[in-house]
Amino acid sequence: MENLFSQGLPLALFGIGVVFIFLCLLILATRAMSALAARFAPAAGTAPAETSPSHLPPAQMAAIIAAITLHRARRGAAA
Amino acid sequence: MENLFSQGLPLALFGIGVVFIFLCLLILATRAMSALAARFAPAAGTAPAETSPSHLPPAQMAAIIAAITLHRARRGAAA
Amino acid sequence: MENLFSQGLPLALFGIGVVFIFLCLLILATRAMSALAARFAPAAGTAPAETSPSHLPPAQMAAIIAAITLHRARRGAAA
Amino acid sequence: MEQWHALWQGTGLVQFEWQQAVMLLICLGLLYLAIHRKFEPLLLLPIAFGGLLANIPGVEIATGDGILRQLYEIGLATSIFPLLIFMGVGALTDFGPLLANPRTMLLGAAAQVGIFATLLGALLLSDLGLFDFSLQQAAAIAIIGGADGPTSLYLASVLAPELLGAIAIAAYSYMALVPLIQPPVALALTTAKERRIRMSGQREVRRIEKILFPLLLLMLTALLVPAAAPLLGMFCFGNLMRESGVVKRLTDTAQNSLVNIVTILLGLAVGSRLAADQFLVPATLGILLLGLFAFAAGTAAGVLMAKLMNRLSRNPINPLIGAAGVSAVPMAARTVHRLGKQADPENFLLMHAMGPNVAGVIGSAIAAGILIRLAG
Amino acid sequence: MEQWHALWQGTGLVQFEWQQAVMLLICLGLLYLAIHRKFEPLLLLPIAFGGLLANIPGVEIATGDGILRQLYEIGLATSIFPLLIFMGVGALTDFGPLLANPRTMLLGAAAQVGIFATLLGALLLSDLGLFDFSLQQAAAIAIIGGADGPTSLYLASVLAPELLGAIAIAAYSYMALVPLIQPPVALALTTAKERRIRMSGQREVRRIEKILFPLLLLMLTALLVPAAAPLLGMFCFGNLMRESGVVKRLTDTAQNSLVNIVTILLGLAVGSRLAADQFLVPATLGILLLGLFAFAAGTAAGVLMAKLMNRLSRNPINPLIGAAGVSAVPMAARTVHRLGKQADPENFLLMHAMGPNVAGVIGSAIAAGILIRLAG
Amino acid sequence: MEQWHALWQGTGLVQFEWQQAVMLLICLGLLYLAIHRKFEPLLLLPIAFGGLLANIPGVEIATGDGILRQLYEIGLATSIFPLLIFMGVGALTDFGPLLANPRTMLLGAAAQVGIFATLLGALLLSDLGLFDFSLQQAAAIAIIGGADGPTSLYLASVLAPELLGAIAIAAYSYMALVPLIQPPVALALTTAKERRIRMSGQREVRRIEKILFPLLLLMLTALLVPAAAPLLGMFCFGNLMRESGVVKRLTDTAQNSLVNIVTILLGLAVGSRLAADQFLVPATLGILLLGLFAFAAGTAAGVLMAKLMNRLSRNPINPLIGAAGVSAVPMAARTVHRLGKQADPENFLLMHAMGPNVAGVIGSAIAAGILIRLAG
Ligand code: NA
Ligand code: NA
Ligand code: NA
Repeated sequence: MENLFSQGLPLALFGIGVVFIFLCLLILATRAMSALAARFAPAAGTAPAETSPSHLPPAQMAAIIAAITLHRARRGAAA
Repeated sequence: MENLFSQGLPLALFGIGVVFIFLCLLILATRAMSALAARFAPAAGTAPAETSPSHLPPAQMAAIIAAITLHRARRGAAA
Repeated sequence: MENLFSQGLPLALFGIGVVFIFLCLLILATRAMSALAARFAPAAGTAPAETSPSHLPPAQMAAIIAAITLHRARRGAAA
Repeated sequence: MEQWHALWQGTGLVQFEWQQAVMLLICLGLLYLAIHRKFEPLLLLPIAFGGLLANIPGVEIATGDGILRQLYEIGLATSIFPLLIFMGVGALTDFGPLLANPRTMLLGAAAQVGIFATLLGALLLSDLGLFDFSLQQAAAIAIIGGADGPTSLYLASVLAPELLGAIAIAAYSYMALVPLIQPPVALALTTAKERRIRMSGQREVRRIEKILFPLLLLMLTALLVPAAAPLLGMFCFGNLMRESGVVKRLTDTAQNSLVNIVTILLGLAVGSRLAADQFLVPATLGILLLGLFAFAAGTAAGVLMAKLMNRLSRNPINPLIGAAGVSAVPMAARTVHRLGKQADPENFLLMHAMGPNVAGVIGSAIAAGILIRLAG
Repeated sequence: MEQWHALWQGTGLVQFEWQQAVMLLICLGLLYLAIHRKFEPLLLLPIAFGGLLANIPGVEIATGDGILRQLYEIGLATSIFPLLIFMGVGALTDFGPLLANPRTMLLGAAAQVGIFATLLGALLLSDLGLFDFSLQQAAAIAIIGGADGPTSLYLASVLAPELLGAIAIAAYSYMALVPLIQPPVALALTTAKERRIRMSGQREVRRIEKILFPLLLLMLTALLVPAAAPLLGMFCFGNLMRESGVVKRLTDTAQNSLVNIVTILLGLAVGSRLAADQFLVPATLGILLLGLFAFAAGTAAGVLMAKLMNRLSRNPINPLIGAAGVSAVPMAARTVHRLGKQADPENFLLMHAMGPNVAGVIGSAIAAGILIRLAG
Repeated sequence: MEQWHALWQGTGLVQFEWQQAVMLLICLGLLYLAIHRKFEPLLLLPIAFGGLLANIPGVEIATGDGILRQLYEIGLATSIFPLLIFMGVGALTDFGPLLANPRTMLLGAAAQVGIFATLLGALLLSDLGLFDFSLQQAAAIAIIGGADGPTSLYLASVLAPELLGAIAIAAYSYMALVPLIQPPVALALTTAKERRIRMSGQREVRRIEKILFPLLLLMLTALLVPAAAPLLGMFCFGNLMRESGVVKRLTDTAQNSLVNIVTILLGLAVGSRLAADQFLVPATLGILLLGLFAFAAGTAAGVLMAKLMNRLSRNPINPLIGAAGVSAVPMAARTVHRLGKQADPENFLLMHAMGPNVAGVIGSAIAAGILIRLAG
């Protein structure tokens, strides 16, 4: 029986069609969103790289190092 | 029918009463505990801030930094 | 009735016997594996200590410190 | 063409009902508050996003075998998630300020008046026919006045799971609004002179006191209000891990990865209760009104108790710190600190407000136990 | 002596069947690829080790009350594990390159041709009598062409759990093989001149765009393909946590401990489906063949779409980046980058390829939703 | 007044029975040992705290729908928690010292004599009518001699869940007491001259050996004692993740957040078995006695085997390291090291003791498999 392929063909065409429609609409929506963002949030600046996957962000790192240095300096003064 | 409020009134008075009784007893118990602690563990000192939520406690941090410094010093000496 | 102990005795002897047989075979298999490894992977070198349980391996640590130092140096130059 | 019709029928475009559209807007509004206004984002962001997912028609997410429904059944219907969060809160709590000044526990007790006043308020609204809250529901709503997220979720999951969504929204929103809700109440009930009262430095607390306190608290709970023992037990467990100092790797996990994982899953599970048919009901309006009343009443009771204590004691306390008794850790303590600084720029109330603040956590957990016992 | 006999009967020596021995060898081979060749080791190592455990005779591990079976029931039969992984992937995804150049989404759409071509291929093989795939099974196999692990596992768990083992092996193996599979296809369909096309720098993207995009994507999904909402919903949730910047501790957990824990458990659960009686079937061979075809077809469609876009637009794009539309993040983008450098050492395509790369993730999730809706 | 009566009836004051009070004291004692004496605090602290919660009357915590009961059902009744912990232990284990000197595995085998001697001891006590242990129970008690927490919990959960609380307390307490239990036994069986035997440095072990060893161990287990495959399989999986070096983020999670989360939940779940009606039974006394005997017997057997090996080999080993064969990683190895230093301040046995130490983990897992097979 050959009806699986013939059953699937419209499904496949339909499927890829919906994928294209979806992503085309997403392109339009994204462009509209970006345009609105540029108009209403002009000073917002670019996204900072603040979601680094590292456990210790550099700022926190620097703070810790500063704290240790201070701690040592105090110890040194006391010694 | 108004019996929900009249049903709830003693419950509410009772409830706030128990909360007060509980916390008053907790005050007394805490004071007794602190007094006993002061008598029987006089030299124990204050609680060190050793449960910091940071991933790397300063001590470990200092150890790591010291290790790296040492490692570099050795490398430098070898180079 | 004393049949629990007499029921268990052969079980115990058997059990410790299997443990010994298993670990003796494991010794032989391990030696064979090590010999094969020495023959077929001579240049592989020793296992690096790369699975340290620390959150920040020294290398990454060093990299972060270097990055901060650089960042500060740049800032200093800009100031 | 058949597929096009089937898919068209499957789209949200066809299936959306206006209630779901309203809920999507509400959830987007909550996301705005969480992200832009930083309203308790750790919980409100997952809850609101869960709410978005729960209102998408044509697919099982918060119903049937959907993931949010499963998370709800796994963690909320069983009360496991709120209790694990409470353990994490315990591991993050420092009882030092409370141990240095135990009498401030009275402020944590007084602020729970908000809970019981709200209970009566809810019952009154039912008697008046404005709403139709049962005693269980009224109790679950009242606990919003405890200003403590996990306690509210726990009690709601036990007494009134059908109201869980609205109660969670009210509890976390009003906690975020503490800097707006508390000042007018606290200012109205205090004079400028009272607000300028300075409090002396706190004594240092021994490690052994910090270790024994959670055990003492658990034992007292076991003796007097065992119904509060699941909540306070998990809380004390987290705190003992922290203060014992011998299980640092467990403490670190309880404070970080464990509590974060559970927060994500809990938030989504709570969000599943924001489906339109459950949330867009008159009761939600009542819950929001009563929750606001509860926060205000608790704040007032805390401040008035502080003033009463000043009448009876020679060692004066700044009545503002009574407002911190509602919990809302650490937002209420910070609000108190800010009000104190407005009255006198050199007045530092933060540490003094932390005592009643954590006492409020204990007080509302005890209140939850009582409500379970008597209304459950 | 009785014990010796009982234990002897209990040993693997007696109970092993040749199929199990073959599976052990296959799993050891997969471990070799994962460890020595670094074939997607994060998934293939746990899957292959789970496969070893699943083929040990004489003990319940992947069956009955065994731990792998329980993990399967907890996390795969419920679809919870793939969805949580997808949340983590969302938290690790940067939509910046896509937002800078939205039209590259078309490449992410085109590459999904591989999915639907494979669907037809699987049905054709069934019609020819070579294999016996149902429509559901063909759909689950076809999604391998999406080149996205969690999406494949999710669809397989919904439509054809009996094929889950083979589909997972094919999906992750071919993702690892992307540097071998894609170049011949991409080179055959492009001229050297095309491959030398340079693309200009990307504009910087605002934070607000990155925050709004996951919400936009979710809303469009809810309107048009709600069946894809569980997948894309969790993905957008992870991404919104990341981009909102207000829940860093949750983002960190979603990117690290949560996704790692689920990866370990998911890998073992998938491994439970490598038991000989499920894996050593003719269907597996068909799945491996069709999976390879799917990757090649998707690559070809992406490249051809890029060439078509160049015909219709004045602003040319390097057709190689069409190959990145299959997903396989970030392997496909890196492969594209490498091919670009071979044609012109100063051509940097990596960032430009990341746009279609993440668009491919969206495209295959949408395709999965359609397949669930129409074949489910 | 009615409420006062209801609450009064609900208080622990009324409901406490003396057995529960005794259990609370025992659990407080265990907390003292865990916190002040640092007796295996990672497990004993959660277990003892769980025990406190389990003995609070008037509320469901370890019974009904209580959280400890649910954790027990989720993780212990299913054996999932001990197996996940064992995976984490595998990820933390370095087989290097064992691979450098494989013959020390014999010491890890010999020390398991303690397990089987204890099995006979338990059966003898039953025959004498002093206790009433079934064969299953005797086997679960005997494994305490394996000095390995997860193995003991796993076997108890499979063979005798009703004894799980007492077995866990005995296993972890005696592991903590290894520095007190082992020295008298080891000193009695060795001469000062033997204890001064120095052992030469170990050869360096190749990475490939460390990668292949867990696979070898698993294959041998599958062939000979498949009943041990769940335990050793998870252990080898953790170790392979570690040694492969290609899944560092998974290894890190398995060593840290995953094992810590499971430890917390497992500890509470075990604590649920310390309810007075289960723990205050004669069997507990027998378990504590037999557990002590098991540790002593295992230590003796390990030391004697080392002496026997010295008779048969030219390359002498310090017989103290035989004591490390009981496992109790790394406590036993450290104890051996300390005894060696007492005999000769320049004798460094730590690394040499790690070989039998980890071999003891393998040995007791094999013994557990045999006991499941023959007594299960
Ligand atoms: Na409160
Ligand atoms: Na894709
Ligand atoms: Na052992």
